[in-house]
Amino acid sequence: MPPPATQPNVRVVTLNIDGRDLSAREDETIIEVCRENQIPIPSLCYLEGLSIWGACRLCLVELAGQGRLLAACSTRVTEGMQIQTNTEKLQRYRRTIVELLFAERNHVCSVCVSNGHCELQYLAQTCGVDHVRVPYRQASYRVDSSHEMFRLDHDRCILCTRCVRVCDEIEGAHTWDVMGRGTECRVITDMAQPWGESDTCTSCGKCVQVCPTGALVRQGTSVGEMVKDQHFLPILARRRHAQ
Amino acid sequence: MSTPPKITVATTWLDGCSGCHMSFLDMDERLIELVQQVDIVYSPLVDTKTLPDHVDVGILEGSISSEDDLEKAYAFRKHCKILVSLGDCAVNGNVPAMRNHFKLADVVDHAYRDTVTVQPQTPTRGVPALLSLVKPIHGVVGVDVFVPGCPPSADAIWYVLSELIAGRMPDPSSVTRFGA
Amino acid sequence: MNLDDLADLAEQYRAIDANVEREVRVCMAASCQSSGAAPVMDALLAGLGDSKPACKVKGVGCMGLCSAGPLVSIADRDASLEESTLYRDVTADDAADIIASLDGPPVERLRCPTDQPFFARQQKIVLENAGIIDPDSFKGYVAVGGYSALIRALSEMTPADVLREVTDSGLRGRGGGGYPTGLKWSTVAKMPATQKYVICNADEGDPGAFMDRAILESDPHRVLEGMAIAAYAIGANKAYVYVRAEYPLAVERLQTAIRKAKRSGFLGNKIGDTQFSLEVEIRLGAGAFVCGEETALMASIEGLRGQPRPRPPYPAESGLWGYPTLINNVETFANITPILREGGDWFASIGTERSNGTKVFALAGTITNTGLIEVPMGTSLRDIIEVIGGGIPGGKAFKAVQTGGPSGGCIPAQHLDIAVDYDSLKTLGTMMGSGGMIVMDETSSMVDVARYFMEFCMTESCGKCIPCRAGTQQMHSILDRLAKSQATRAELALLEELCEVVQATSLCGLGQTAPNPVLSTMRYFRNEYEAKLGDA
Amino acid sequence: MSLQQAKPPLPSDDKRWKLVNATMRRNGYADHALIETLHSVQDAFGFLDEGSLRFVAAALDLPLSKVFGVATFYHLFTLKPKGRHACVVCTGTACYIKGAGGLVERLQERYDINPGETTEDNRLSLLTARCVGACGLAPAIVIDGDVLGKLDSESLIAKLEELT
Repeated sequence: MPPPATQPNVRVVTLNIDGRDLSAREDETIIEVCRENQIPIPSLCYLEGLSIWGACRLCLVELAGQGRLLAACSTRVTEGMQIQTNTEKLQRYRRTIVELLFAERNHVCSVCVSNGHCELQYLAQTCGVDHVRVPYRQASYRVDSSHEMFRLDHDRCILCTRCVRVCDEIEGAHTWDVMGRGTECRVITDMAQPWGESDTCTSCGKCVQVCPTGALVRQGTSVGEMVKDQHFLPILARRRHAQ
Repeated sequence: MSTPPKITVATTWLDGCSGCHMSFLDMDERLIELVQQVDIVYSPLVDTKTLPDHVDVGILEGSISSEDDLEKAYAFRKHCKILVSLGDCAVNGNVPAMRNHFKLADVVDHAYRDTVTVQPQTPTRGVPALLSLVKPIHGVVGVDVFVPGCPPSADAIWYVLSELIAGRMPDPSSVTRFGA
Repeated sequence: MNLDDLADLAEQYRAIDANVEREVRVCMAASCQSSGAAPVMDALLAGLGDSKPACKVKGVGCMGLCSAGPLVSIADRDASLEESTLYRDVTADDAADIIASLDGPPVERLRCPTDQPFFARQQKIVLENAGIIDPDSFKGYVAVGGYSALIRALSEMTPADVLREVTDSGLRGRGGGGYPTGLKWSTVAKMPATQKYVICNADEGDPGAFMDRAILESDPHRVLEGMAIAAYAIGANKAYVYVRAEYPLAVERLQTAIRKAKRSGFLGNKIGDTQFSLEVEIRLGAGAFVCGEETALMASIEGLRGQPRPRPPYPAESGLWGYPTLINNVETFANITPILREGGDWFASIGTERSNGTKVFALAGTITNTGLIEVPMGTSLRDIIEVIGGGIPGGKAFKAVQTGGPSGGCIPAQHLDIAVDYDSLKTLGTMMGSGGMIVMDETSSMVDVARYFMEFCMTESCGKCIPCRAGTQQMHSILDRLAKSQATRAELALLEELCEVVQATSLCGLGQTAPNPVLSTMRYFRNEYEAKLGDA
Repeated sequence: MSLQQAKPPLPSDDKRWKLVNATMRRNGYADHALIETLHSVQDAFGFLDEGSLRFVAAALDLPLSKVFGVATFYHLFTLKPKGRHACVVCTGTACYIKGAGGLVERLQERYDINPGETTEDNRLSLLTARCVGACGLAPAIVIDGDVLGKLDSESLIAKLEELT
């Protein structure tokens, strides 16, 4: 569930991010404070309005005095934190993680409907991934075009579970989930049957809009045509929690 | 007026669509400026058909899909000081590598038999043997500069070459990306 | 109920077998059962019949030397294992000879000396009842003083007293990390909450580790008593034991123990007529190593995919269903009863400065005495392997010992003299883990070993975070190519870099420690990696 | 309109469903009883088929995809029926050091199946397990629930051949 509503007696803390002194409410996470202050932090699974998943590991930051890296999405700020968001080490780790993602599902940007509008592609560029050192995994997946409005291409999926969460937390249908484990994981609708045969899908399309890549797209889109629109999410999330 | 010594450039295309070379030509009038600074010593775009022993910059388009691609990549690596992977096929396998999901024999059958109505037959003579796995260039030889894009824009290629001519290592991620 | 009442009860239970002078103890733990202990037991029971009323055949828990099973010990009542006559590799055909020997000289051909270092060098705290009492007998446990620590805590101590005793003992978590138990308990105790939980982590997943299994199979009530004391100290009234489904015998004995303890008022409502209540439920794992990780384990109890979640918040703050939760492993809980009985200071006097008490280790691999041992912290590896373990069989040379399971590393011969505790193992690039020790001789290839553990981590990765899910797969594929002498030097460098990234960025302990077997074997056996390079 | 989900009828009058139902009832049909319930289905029927997963989902009022996700996460659950006999080779570390890998390879060769698969005549399923905790008996084999230790591949195959 997204974080609960602000308590009236919530305190304010000061912290330092990348040399900038900032103040924040103590119930905020590092990534929220960074976004408020235009400090770029890469992330794929995090999306404002959805629950915290903490799986893409791209938002890891360094905290002074702490050996372990912290995920900015799941760590709340505390008084006096000294945070570095973009050290050489973090850049290197992020590059490797993006490479692992590309190699895992054989992403081919040039023929992807999300080409030019894809968060993974954008991250590769901003993280300086100009090639992938590890070999592509070459697993074979089928495209599911059974739904009359949408299409699922596992080869573009990065298992961020945004679709699973938006379907469960905002739409309330819980059509999506993840099956299997490890490299065998994949997103499924209902009992892993074709999407078009799902009894629970309301065809609301929220999953498509929050998908960061070309894994979930509208039918009929061609290369580069799939533009996602996520403006509905913070609004719906707020209203859900106001209930 | 003394002109600085020209750098030598060799290019070739492996398994790809030659679109990256077309993009190269898209530099238009800048090509004139370019030929004053570089000598293209080997390329499908020029007549020379022997790779010289010592080349400053080698540019490879396309992925490694056949025995012939493999030989060319080895030759380029051996004779070129700096090797550039140009375009997504060279950088990550791109479309040619999409056949990697399938068995090679199935791919060949599909292309030359299943979908052919008149005299289906698999070519064997005069064509290099296909490798079972398509690889990017750096999957078989070391690469110094990666220029992703499908194809990389003429601007991106111009930037990369300008930097190399100036003796600097370019960082193409500022001008191009996968699928660009 | 107070301590006097319990002592009366214990006396009553002891009186049941008042006429028994000699016990024929048959190990009925899993390993001996696998080697055929049940037919031996049947033959002994049938053979003895009513012929010798002063002798009793009794099924007991693990005696430790699993490689010599089925084990049978003939002992005077209350005698320890070392004081008994121990028989090894017993078959049903030997029953008659054993029964005949009860009034005469022992059966020499079956003897397994108990003065050998394997037995003599051990110090048993956690396993004090193992191999002596009948694990299915509630009365047997009470008769040897069982549940007195719980009753004492409830009748004479405040929760704060209990916390102090556990803190003073310096006990550290036996599941692997070595987090101070007293601190963990105090943290949960301090949390203001209407509901708290205690969880016993019995999801012993490290391949080559069977300590927890043996404890549960040999002395289940001790674990329940430890959990009840913990629940009292932190203010919980609900507890779960999360056990691997692969341990059916342990589950069965635990179920029996819970049922009997509840019937006798030592679990359930108003324990010992106090206001303290505790419900204990068993939850079965379903074959997922990652569920040994605290947050994944809790997800599994909640009926979800066993995927870890980011920490903080720690379970002590927000655990099972969001409530403060104390998770300790089996051996940790098994240490609580003696700590309360003998005092925290007594416990602190055993072991090394920063690692107190004893540790149970499972010895396996190419070692003469395969089985379970308990030694004080600080015992040298050489003592454990060469003296207690009896060294390497077949005249082969020792090469390395692997500790800490897939999260640990390999220790080479030059470090055998290290005194084993949490901190010393860390300096060698490995860890205590739950206590599995796999001994390898000169014929083992360390690249193969690294590949084996990486394959384990790859198939056990839950798939949630990308560094672990895809990183272990890529590392495994490089190790596989290395093992086949196909990998290049560049791939070896990439392997090292992947190790660093996966270690630093993975979400949970499984991923963070997955590179350890590779890093430690590279550290001590780099030459084996170099020799395997395809472009060498 | 009632939002209360009606409890679904048992899928058939097979008595084993009563056992499954008892597990759910004991847990108050709570959603967290899912794994316990799947255990009881598998204990009763040997595997989890689509019908049983749909029934469990309906009875515990859980989304289908969640049930399927859980059933496929845990390796102990199987969605395919097993053969009449099951041979589990322990591939824990101790058994690995003592040659479990070789045993698996030999069985694969002999019966032409991979771990997790069943022979065509449905006689034998070959499985592997991560440490059955019988390290003293390494390499350990579990045939139809009985643990056997210290077998070489030929004596193991001889044992398997005895099975009907």
